[in-house]
Amino acid sequence: MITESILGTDFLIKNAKEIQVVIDNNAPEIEKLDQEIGDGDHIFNIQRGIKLVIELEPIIKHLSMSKALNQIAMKILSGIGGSSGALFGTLFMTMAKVSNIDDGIDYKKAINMFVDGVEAVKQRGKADVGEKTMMDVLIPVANCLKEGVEKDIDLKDLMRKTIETAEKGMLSTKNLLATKGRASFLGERSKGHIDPGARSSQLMIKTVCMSILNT
Amino acid sequence: MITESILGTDFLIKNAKEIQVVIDNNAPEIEKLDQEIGDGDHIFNIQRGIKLVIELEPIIKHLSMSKALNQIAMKILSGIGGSSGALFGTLFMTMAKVSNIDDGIDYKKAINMFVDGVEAVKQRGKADVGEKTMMDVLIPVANCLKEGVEKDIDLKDLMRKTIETAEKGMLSTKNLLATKGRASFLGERSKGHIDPGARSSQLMIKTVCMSILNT
Amino acid sequence: MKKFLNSTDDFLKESLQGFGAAHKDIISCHYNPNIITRSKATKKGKVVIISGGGSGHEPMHGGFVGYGMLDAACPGFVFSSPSPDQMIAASEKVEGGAGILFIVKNYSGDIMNFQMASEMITGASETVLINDDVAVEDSSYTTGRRGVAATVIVEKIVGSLAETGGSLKECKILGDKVNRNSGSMGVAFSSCTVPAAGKPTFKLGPDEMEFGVGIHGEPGRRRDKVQPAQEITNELLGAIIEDLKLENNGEILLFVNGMGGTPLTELYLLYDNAKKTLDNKNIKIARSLVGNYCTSLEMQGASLTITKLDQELKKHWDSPVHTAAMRWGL
Amino acid sequence: MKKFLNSTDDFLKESLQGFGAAHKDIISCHYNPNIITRSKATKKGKVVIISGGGSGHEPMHGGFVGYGMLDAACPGFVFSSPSPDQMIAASEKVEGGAGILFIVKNYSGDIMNFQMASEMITGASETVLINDDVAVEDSSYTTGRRGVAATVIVEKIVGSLAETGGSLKECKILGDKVNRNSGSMGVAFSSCTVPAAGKPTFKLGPDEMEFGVGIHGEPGRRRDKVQPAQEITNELLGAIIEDLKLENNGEILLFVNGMGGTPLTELYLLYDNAKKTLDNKNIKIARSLVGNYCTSLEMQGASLTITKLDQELKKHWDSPVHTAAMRWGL
Ligand SMILES: Nc1ncnc2c1ncn2[C@@H]1O[C@H](COP(=O)(O)OP(=O)(O)O)[C@@H](O)[C@H]1O
Ligand SMILES: Nc1ncnc2c1ncn2[C@@H]1O[C@H](COP(=O)(O)OP(=O)(O)O)[C@@H](O)[C@H]1O
Ligand SMILES: [Mg+2]
Ligand SMILES: [Mg+2]
Ligand SMILES: [Mg+2]
Ligand SMILES: [Mg+2]
Repeated sequence: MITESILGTDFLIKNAKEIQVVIDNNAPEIEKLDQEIGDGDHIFNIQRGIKLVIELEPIIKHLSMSKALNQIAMKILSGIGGSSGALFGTLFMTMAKVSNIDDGIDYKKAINMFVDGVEAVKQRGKADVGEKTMMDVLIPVANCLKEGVEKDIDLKDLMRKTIETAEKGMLSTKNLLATKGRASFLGERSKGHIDPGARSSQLMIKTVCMSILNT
Repeated sequence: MITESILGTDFLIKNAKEIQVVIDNNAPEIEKLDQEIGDGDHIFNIQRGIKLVIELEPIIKHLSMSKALNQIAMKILSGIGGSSGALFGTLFMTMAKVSNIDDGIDYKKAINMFVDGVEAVKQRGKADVGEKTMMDVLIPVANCLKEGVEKDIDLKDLMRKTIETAEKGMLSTKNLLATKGRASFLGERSKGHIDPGARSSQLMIKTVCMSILNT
Repeated sequence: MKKFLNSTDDFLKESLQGFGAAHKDIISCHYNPNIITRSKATKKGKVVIISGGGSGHEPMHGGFVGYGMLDAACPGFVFSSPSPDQMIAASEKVEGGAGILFIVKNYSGDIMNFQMASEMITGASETVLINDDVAVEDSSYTTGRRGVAATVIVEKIVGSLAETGGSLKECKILGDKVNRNSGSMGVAFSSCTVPAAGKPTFKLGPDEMEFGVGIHGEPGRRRDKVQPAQEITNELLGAIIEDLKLENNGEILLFVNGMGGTPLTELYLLYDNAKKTLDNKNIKIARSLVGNYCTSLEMQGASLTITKLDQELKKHWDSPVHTAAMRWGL
Repeated sequence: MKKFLNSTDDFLKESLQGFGAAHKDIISCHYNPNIITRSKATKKGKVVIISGGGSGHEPMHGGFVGYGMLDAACPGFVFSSPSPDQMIAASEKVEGGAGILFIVKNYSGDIMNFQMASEMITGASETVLINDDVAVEDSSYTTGRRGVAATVIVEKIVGSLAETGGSLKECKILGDKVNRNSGSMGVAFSSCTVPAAGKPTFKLGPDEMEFGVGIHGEPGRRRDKVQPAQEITNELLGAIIEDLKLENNGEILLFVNGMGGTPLTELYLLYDNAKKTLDNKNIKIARSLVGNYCTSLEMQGASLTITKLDQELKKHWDSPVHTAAMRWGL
């Protein structure tokens, strides 16, 4: 079911463009979240990153998957800065390194790449579930996808489940006490606000899942 | 009529105290005037000066008139700063220098002292009538008093006439173009506002005249 | 938002260009990636000191590049950590063959980006992590405390050691020591406005202050009514003194730092008030620094930093320095 | 009003105390009357340079007292000229036997108070009157133009001549020349608040600026919508260049001065924009100064100053100076 080889660099660009629309639509909310418990730049970091990735289109459409992902990773890393630059840069850098991805990518392999990527992000940021960061979205989503592959769940069902998982993870950050990232400096005052990185990650994951659901 | 010898240092202190009340009552207006065409400090300069003069009471009540006036002049000069410090300081310094004032002062001599003082202020500031400064009050008032003495007008009538003259002078500054003082930097924009120094001078003169009227 | 700029996109570039042109005798600005290096090449065998962080804290760090202090600075976007390629480019440009010391303020973004850079460069490197902000509770299982104004002190002192032949290891040890010896805390009377955001990061009432504010406008310990300067000073010093366990008769450096929008007169008034408090406690101010050195854009506010001094620290504080924002003895 | 202070009455005193304590190696503060002198005695035969003016423009003038610049400064109350007794006390404290040069900004209050002081002191004295603000029309039958940021440049250059043995007459001539060679103009994005007043001197709409503002918040040429930095720069420079009749290929000093509440990044951006305009006109920036030197409390805004240079001026600009706010070569 999730084994057809269908994912090329056009998939990356198409999703980046859709993500751009969704992020722009939710920009005021994300901005506010990082102003409440961070330094207010998260939305600009994310928007700048997406724009830079989309601008890569003419270059990466002729590249192999590993090279394309690496270009994206470098662009994110150098173009965003801040926590999200390092974290999302690590995500893509790791995905680029997964073996044999230039031989064609099916959904199963794509999920493995993402799972590896999230593991690297976890190492980079040293944050786990429950610390009020994007990891509260990324780790549950990675687990959900891994389980889906193991249990060979129907792709569309898995996407729906993933959307739910991401949303739940995002919402869970609201009442958590931040122990990692800039929000941790607030101590108890960090409670009661959704983590901006969790919100942006959830929106991006939802967008990709929706786009798969709609194909 | 205006020749009885009645003016001692107690007259100075009494008037200073009455002036303090009047200036305090009109402080917001004076402050606003200097904010509009100056730098906003005129009221504080004047208030500080009056306070310092009143504080001199224990010292000057035992002094001769010339010494008392000199003390007041030095206090004003050193305690106020700004244009008004130099101008009012000059006024009192000059009055202190008028000859024979320690032999007793009647209203005629007092008026001569004031007239000499205003002339010195005019020299110091190099401003004449029509330049939108306190001189638009001081010069007409000095002229009015001088004329009163020459024509031997009744003291109370002269006081009433002086109050009117001061008020007219003060109001005249409204439509003048400032050519001296800080307001001159505004050029045409100085028009339409009463000069703060003219207003404070007019109020002080009115207070002294009223106090003479009420004796 | 009222700022001198032409477009928020070009803000940083134009500002760096101006900085580069105004101080071309001391520093050079390079673009894509953005780095600021000394205008003179590193002398062989010198440990190079590289710092960096989000922009918006000027003169930190670019204003501290020059003889006796930093070899290079990596300015990120406003309040965003620089990216690894900046640190990599900087390390290539100023390499002296004796290793690189990174001075990094303790923020997740900065740590991660500097870490990635360290992993990617070939030569030896060490990192001094600055976490002097006593407003935030310290804890090893969280991110810990923020790095704020003590960064300036660390950069000056370690810069001096590197200039006078200190090894990478010695520089790392001294940097950690200065950081350990330092505590800071600040208060804000107004927010700042990140150019890209176009509106204030937070809002304070007309009589409110943010006590223990961070240098990006992060909330502090609490929001409170504005207090007289002496009371603010006492509370800031109290927290710092407790944290540093300052003893009677100890010598310190007192650093009164403006957040960008507070005039010097008020900073000197705070210095006066702090001196009164310290005099009472028999704590001796042996060295002083007063001014806007570690700012938060145009924020109104100030922070106090105390660094415990000994002979070594005093020597390196006094040594000549020639940067755009700090200069003496040269 | 949010300020670091304990009472508006003690504001100036406590601030001076802090200034005196923080820089006791360079200056000494004296009280009643308030004056700031160098901590070292004047060497015999040196012309002494004394400046002063209302407080609120810090670091001007106290921050410029020290080797190579001023011998003493007389700080008045905030935005109020100092009084003659301050100048008299200062001239007695720093007398060197070769006369006194007063540097006075062209405001009625300052002129009258300095004049009274000159009349009261016994020794020889001269006065250099600064009137560089091209925002205000010049005219001999009015007060003329305001003295603003060029004061800093005059104090540096004349200070150097006095330090290196210039006579009273030579200092007076050079001071007048620097003033004549200088033009300035500023713009404000926000008002300032005089402590004693407790509320802003003027009000600007959220998108308004005051073009040609004075350093006490006096209104300027006009109120206008905020413009992009490059346009503001062009208009400021246009007025200055026209006034100074700058020729192609002339060498100048470009001074970007902050009003107190504007961050360095924006000042450097203005420098960049000004450089572009001057490059286009073939006017060469031979020397630069960027920073908050002649401020208006916490006002947000900036001014540009241009001084035409020649060999003599460059030499005295470059010579060593050691003050709290300006230091090089020492
Ligand atoms: N150590 C970490 N591990 C995982 N995610 C983190 C970590 N630190 C911060 N984040 C995420 O980064 C987000 C903030 O990103 P951003 O605003 O771009 O960077 P910065 O915090 O440097 O300003 C937070 O909302 C949080 O989700
Ligand atoms: N040259 C002058 N001659 C006479 N009066 C003057 C002169 N310059 C200023 N003034 C008066 O001084 C007043 C302002 O005084 P004040 O605010 O105390 O001083 P400053 O202008 O120095 O701030 C003006 O309103 C004006 O009446
Ligand atoms: Mg952020
Ligand atoms: Mg005034
Ligand atoms: Mg950030
Ligand atoms: Mg004044």
